[in-house]
Amino acid sequence: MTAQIVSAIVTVLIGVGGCVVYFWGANRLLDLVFPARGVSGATAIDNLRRQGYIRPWLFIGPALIVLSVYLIYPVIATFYYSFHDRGGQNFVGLSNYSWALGDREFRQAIFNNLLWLLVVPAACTFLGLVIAVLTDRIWWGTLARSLIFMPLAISFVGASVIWKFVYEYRGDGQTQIGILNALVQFFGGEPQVWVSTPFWNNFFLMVILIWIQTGFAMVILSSALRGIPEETIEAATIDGASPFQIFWKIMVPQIWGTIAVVWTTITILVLKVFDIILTMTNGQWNTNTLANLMFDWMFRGTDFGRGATIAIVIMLAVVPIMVWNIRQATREDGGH
Amino acid sequence: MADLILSDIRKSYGSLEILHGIDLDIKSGEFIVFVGPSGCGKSTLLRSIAGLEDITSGELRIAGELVNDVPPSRRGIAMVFQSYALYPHMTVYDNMAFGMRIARESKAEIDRRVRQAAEILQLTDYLARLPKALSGGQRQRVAIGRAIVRNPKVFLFDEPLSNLDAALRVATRIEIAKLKESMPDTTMVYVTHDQVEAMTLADRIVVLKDGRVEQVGSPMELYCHPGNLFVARFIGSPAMNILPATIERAGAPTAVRLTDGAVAHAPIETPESAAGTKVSFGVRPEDLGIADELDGGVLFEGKVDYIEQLGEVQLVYVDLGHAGEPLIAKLPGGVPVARGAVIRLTASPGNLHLFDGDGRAFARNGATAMAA
Amino acid sequence: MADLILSDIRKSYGSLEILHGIDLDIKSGEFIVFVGPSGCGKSTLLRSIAGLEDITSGELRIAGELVNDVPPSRRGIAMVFQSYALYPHMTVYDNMAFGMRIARESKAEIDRRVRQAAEILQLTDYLARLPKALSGGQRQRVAIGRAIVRNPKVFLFDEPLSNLDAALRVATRIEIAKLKESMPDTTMVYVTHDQVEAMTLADRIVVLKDGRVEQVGSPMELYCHPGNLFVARFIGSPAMNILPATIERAGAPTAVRLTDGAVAHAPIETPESAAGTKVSFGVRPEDLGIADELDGGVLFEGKVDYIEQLGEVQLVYVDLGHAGEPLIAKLPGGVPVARGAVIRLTASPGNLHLFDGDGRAFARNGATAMAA
Amino acid sequence: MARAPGKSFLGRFGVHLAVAAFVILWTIPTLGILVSSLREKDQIVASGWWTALTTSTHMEAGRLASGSDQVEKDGRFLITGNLFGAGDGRKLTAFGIRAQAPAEFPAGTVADLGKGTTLQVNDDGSYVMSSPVAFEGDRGRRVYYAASIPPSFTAGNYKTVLFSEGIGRSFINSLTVTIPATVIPILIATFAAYALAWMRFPGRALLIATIIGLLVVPLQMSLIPLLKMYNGVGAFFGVPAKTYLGIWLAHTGFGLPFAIYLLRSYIAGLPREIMESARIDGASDFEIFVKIVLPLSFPVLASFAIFQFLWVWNDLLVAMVFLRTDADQMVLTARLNNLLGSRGGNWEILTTSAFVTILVPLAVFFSLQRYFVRGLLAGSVKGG
Amino acid sequence: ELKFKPGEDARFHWQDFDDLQKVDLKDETLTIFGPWRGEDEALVRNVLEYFVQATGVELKYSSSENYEQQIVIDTQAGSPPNIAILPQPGLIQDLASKGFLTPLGDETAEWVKENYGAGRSWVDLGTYKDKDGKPGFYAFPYKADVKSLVWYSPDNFEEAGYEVPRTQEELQALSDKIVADGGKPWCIGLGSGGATGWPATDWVEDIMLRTQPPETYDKWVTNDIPFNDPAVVGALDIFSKIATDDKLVDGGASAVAATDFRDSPKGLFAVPPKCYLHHQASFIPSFFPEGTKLGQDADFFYFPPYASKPELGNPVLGAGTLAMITKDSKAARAFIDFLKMPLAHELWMAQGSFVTPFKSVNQEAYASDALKKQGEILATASTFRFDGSDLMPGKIGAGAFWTGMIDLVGGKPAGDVAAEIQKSWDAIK
Ligand SMILES: Nc1ncnc2c1ncn2[C@@H]1O[C@H](COP(=O)(O)OP(=O)(O)OP(=O)(O)O)[C@@H](O)[C@H]1O
Ligand SMILES: Nc1ncnc2c1ncn2[C@@H]1O[C@H](COP(=O)(O)OP(=O)(O)OP(=O)(O)O)[C@@H](O)[C@H]1O
Ligand SMILES: [Mg+2]
Ligand SMILES: [Mg+2]
Repeated sequence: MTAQIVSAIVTVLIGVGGCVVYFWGANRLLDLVFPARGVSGATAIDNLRRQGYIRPWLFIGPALIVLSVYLIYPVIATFYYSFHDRGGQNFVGLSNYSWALGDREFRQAIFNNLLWLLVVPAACTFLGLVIAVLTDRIWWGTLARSLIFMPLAISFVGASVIWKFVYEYRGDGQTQIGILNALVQFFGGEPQVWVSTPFWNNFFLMVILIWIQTGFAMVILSSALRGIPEETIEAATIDGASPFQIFWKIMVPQIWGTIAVVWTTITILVLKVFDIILTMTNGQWNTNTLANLMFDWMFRGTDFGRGATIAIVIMLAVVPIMVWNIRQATREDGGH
Repeated sequence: MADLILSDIRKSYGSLEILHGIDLDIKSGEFIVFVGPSGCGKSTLLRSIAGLEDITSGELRIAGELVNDVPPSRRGIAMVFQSYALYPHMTVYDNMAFGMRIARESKAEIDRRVRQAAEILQLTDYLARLPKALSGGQRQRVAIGRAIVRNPKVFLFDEPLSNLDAALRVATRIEIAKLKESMPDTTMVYVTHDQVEAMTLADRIVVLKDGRVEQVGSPMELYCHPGNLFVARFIGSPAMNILPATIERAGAPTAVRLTDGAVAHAPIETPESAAGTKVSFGVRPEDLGIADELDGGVLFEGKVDYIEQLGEVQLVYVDLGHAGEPLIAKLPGGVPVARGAVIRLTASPGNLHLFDGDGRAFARNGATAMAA
Repeated sequence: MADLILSDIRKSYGSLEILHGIDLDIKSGEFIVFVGPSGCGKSTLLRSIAGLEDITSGELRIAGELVNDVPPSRRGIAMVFQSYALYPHMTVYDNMAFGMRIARESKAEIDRRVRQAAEILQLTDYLARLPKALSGGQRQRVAIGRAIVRNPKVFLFDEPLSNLDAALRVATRIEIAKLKESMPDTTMVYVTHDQVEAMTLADRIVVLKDGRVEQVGSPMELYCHPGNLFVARFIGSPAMNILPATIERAGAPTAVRLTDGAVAHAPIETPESAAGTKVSFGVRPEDLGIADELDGGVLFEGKVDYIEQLGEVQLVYVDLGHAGEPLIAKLPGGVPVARGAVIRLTASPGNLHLFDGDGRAFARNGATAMAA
Repeated sequence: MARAPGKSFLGRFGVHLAVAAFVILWTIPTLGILVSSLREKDQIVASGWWTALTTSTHMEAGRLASGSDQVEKDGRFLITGNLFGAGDGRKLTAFGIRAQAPAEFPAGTVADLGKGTTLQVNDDGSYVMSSPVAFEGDRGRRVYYAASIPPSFTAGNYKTVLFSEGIGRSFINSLTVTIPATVIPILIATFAAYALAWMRFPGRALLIATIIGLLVVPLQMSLIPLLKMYNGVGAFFGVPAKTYLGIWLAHTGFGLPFAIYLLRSYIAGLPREIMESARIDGASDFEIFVKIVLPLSFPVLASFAIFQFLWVWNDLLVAMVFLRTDADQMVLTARLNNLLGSRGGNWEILTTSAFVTILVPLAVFFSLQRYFVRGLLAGSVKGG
Repeated sequence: ELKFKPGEDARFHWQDFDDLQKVDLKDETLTIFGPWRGEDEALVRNVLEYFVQATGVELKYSSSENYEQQIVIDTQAGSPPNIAILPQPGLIQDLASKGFLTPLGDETAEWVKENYGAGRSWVDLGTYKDKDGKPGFYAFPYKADVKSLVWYSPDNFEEAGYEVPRTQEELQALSDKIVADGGKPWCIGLGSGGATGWPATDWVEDIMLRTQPPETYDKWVTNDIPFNDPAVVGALDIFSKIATDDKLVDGGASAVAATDFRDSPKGLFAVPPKCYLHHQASFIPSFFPEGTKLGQDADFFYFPPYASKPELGNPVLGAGTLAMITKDSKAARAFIDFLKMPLAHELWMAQGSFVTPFKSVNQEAYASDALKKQGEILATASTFRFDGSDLMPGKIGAGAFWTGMIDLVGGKPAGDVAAEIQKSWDAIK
């Protein structure tokens, strides 16, 4: 065991150390190749300029390489597959796309995805924000946050078990082991099969993701909240603003950037979500989403062409967010 | 009606006590200025009044009501922060309008008052800008504007003018004075480093040092009758010259002998017991004059060390020969003095100050002093 | 050797031009002070010199070298920011030591210099604190300390003293003056709102207005010979009184008639063509005196509107009867004036100023004026 | 320290109440599996977990000893025994001999089974069945009874999970995967984020947008091309395709877009004057990054670290694809997963392993919480 | 550690072990990827251990919750295991058609035909078309499940005086009697998380085999007759009549889709019983309450044929896992050969939860009577048919069919359901 631990530690050190060495070394090297200290003024300035051209790339270089290999290359492969047949061997033109347009399941998935996109990011961000603010200054805030964070730490499989015990349905008159139905029964209602109630079952599934992701929003937003200059809140207090007004008019606008980040991230996550659907309903009872459909075609239908086509559709859905973010980034530039 | 009563206010950060029991009685409608060295606790005291800091002990009453636990928004105050505390996401206009919007004033009224304040503070051109696109002084003006558009019972200003240029400073100072005049019932508490501001605006000045009140009084009182050495040196610029001396004859007037032998007669009453004790002798630079021009005898004689020309006046630094700080004299700009030349200075007896070994001023027969 | 040459520097934010072509020639070792109303572009100009803002056009040379594209760190400058810009996660000590650590100075040297600066700025007790536990003035001192521990060719100060109390301000000002003296080759560029600072520290003062240079000159030059109305009003506090007048007789001296009939003779040369034109007549408050005490005839007569007591002097606001701002006179504190009483004022001809319709000063026969 | 907005008692009380409500709502489902993980396998699906905390009455069936155990006494044949095991906390309240009437007789009464056969079952589960004729058959008679069951919990599930073979090794493997897979992306992303926020170079905005776009790439799409590439690289260099390095980089790649996106937005918001000041102090970009940006970004680094740690820790798919499945490299999730039956009905294992795996991320969360400092930037600049 | 000491227990063909020892695989590695996890994994490892001990091979077995996903990824990416063992013929067909499988050869096919009960059916099951459309034998059946079983509690039957039915008609009568007695005949649970619906497919397939000739079944599975053929719709209808009748199922129709298939048999053992009958495959006892003894507390009977259709004989629906070579090697071949030895089967039979159609195994090796009985059902089957949904393309058999079943129990008419499934099928052609 000790040997294993030692070898694990060595492995970890090599991994992390290698990374540190790169950044430190590359910068060092740049300084050595184009020295700025201890050379004549003009050369130094020239060298500095050269450093200025190169250094950004040293900084983002590793990121770019990793991103290209691990994401861009697969995207290209996906793109390639989307024009090919199930095995990825024969070119089939746009037929996968035209199939998608005509497929009832695909349209259903798009509709559901829209529902998810409308509800989940908004709910997570809002709840996360509210909780972050409320827990910010109470003495047991850390504890409360940890409890709300906990769902995030539970694996999807664990989460699906948890929700099984929430939504579990037993026939009317039997002992309910799902707490929701137990409550319904307790208040004299009739137990429901939550996951198969048409249309609304989407929302019951969303609840799960909201339950998980609120912790995510909360963590990020609560670190942002702490960056708000205290004085602005004090000033608003003196201006007579109520806690609500301070929240909406002073705090929220100041962390707007972070809210946007959280919102964007969860939106994208929603586009990709399939674990919940897969484990809870596998898209049955009209709860399918694009990502699950993609998964289905990839690994159940083993049709790479169609799977890839759906993946491309998912990726296209993010274009508006990208455009919006480009705008945002260029605007920041002006302000700086 | 908003009088402020502070009784034994203490404030600690952790184990570090910053305010050591402040007692203060501010009458409704008074204009109070806090002065004191940097870090003495002015901002802390102001923030405690505002309710932004929990006071560690003591009682704070506004309009008779104990407000220790009343939230800032319910204390009826407006405040200008030393660090501005502008809302970074709001335009100048919105920054100023915020408080009134919260109070649900009518649109028209808000607009009227914001524009009026912007006019006064020369911010009209910047109303649509965000704080980050403003210069330091402009930001400060927005902070002031934000306070004056509101209609509080108590105004709190923390160094509101420190980033403004002289002209604007005078103008704003006058505006604040006018504001005060137009609301005789509004109490104002004002922190400043600027002597002129303190002198011109204050009904009463509170001098703080290391979290304690040193003296409270009207500007003239503090200037003419500083209660102790600290206040004497703190009020007036350049500071009062302080020299060691020995009481030669106690009583009224008192005769003191300076280190270099000159004897000064001050219309100050000292107890008999004080005779022979070491005291501090003080004279303000502006009360000094060239000896032969004035009636009194020569009090100081020394070599001119350095001259600072300030236009209408000049500051003359005189080396009295013995170790210690140079004596500073403020002489009219026209008086010809040359660096290195010997200069003889004197002052009228009414302008002399005496402090005992603990730095406390000897009581002076006020009236005589003023007349002299 | 670090002279600074600015040629036609322009700076725009988007479409908004802030600096409209600044030309300036700062000699190595000079102490230059920028003054100007809030928002006129002082900070922007300073930041452009530092290299923190890309100038939109123009050339900036430090020690002869074109530095438009040189990064700030290579310009050999130290800067005190108007907004402090302290490193929030470092103690006061580390804040000050940071630059030297980057420059790989020895530990001992760093310690020595930091402690020395802390001593000067009275920060020794706070060396281990984080910025957030400091008062406004203390923060500002840290910002100054950070600049003075380094050893740059050019010092840039953006209102370094605005949050300090009078005593500390004087002390720090003197420290800066000493610092300057101890490094005769170091160029200093200093932005301030404080007249006294500008007057006492500057070798030359640059007056800016709306992104343009109005006048450059030594303090006395600006005080005595303001080049135009703006400078005249801007330098000196309270500002120079400006009154409409008509030239009655051109030439040298010039006779001007004021609105209420009084005629003043100023030793100023005006071209013949100016006769009969409307001009602005200026006189500084401190140059005014009670008429019967001084030799000249009565220039102004009016009712005392308001008196500001400043201790050794008093500001008397005189209502001249016709519309317009009141005339301000700075009289010795002892002169008995009463609110509401009629007062007659005059000034010596050498202290009178005349500006043409565009606000430009008429050339004065300098020597005569000074002598008079 | 300034106070919370709204200082009145009611205001503060309301806050506590609201937080408590959220916490309860959020915790109930989790509490459900926590309780479930402490229950017996059969109990989990038999009754709601909330009833586990109280004594409940259950209808159960038991089997009496078979005829081979009978003794003859006073001319009657007796079968005696106890329906409950030793040390069982259950109490029998009633019993019956037909499934349709399982609680026909109160405990202790003698039930007549006809033909002279009687059965008496006491509340401690002990029974006596007696008959004038010998019992036949080797299948014991079935009896039904109502038992009141005190709250009963078991640590057995945890024992099963925690002492399963190789779990310690897998724990170390998981850490070996997770720590670098958390630290490396942080390093790479922070540098990139700084460059994207504060350095000028052509194509910056486009890069930012691309990175956001890459957030959406579905993991499942990447696996095949990547594994293909790994195999190719492995074959080319004659090294194994499945290595720790490989999975670190894979997790790094998948985590990077979010890391860069999050960090950039934070770093771009740092006060510009601080950077300028450092620049004037002569600090290079590298120094500014290390000495100013990194320390000031702690809160956001901590948040990202928490998430990345979580994802990697809980990941099964990527580990299964990029790591071998032998003991050397099998991660904790995979190990726990293997405890599940092929048809995945082992709720007790699922619930228990959910809690076993949650502990490390929670510890990470707790320890990183303290970097969520308030007012990190306080006192640095004035204005705003 | 070997579970049964070689040579000691007469139930086993120890000769095989000796033969195996002649195969030398000392420097070989063999990676096997299988569906068994948890308890099953322990069992299979025990079997594999003999192979390791005898041949000296280095063997790595692994499984995963998402093994379908993983095998696709691994084969596609070019790093498959040597042997993959999968329960889905549909998936295997796909792998074969993409050329990822190595044919096992005609002699193996022949061997299976000879040695397995209903051997032809098993050979057909393991035969798939390769990349070029050429059929070959790829998948070797190892470990079977019998699906045509109905589980019940002998005690409950005894108490209520019910008899095990021998025909569908008797079953119908029994069901009516139970209803008349105030009980519910069936426990049906289709819930299975993402796979919800599959238990119903077994019902339908079993009914198909009892109402239609096996050829029709085969055509149905390959879609040579449409899904909405009256033959299929008829079967759907029979099932839907049971599942949607509140009187016939525990919890009522709405509970059918919602109840987890793993929880549903527990109704048999409730006090008082919630139901008396449960149709499920041979694996289900692992979900019976702890302590339930097979044969004593629970038993099963063969889902009976219709007396009115004697020509159909005793059809058996089953499933099983199939081993294939995904990366050829000497060890992989040797492993397939190992599976041809009775010992490989007996070792697992003796540990329980294993049924095999291999005729040469010693039936005494079965761990229980129940298993032995299942083995008999399998061996005496007149027709054996593999689970149809597993034979259909994944998108249908593990998709549209499931969804359709949920719609069906939700009350949608059988015809509509069938048409809907057929539409999906058309879409993937
Ligand atoms: N980012 C910006 N965008 C647009 N305008 C700006 C920006 N920053 C400053 N300005 C404007 O530029 C002008 C000059 O600003 P600057 O900070 O140089 O003034 P300043 O002379 O230093 O004033 P102060 O004495 O008040 O600090 C001001 O009018 C200000 O509003
Ligand atoms: N959070 C804190 N923790 C510890 N000490 C603090 C804290 N905030 C302020 N102080 C200390 O309290 C003292 C009083 O601070 P305060 O801000 O009231 O001074 P001030 O009189 O307003 O000074 P200035 O004129 O420089 O603004 C200072 O010495 C300061 O260092
Ligand atoms: Mg302060
Ligand atoms: Mg400025």
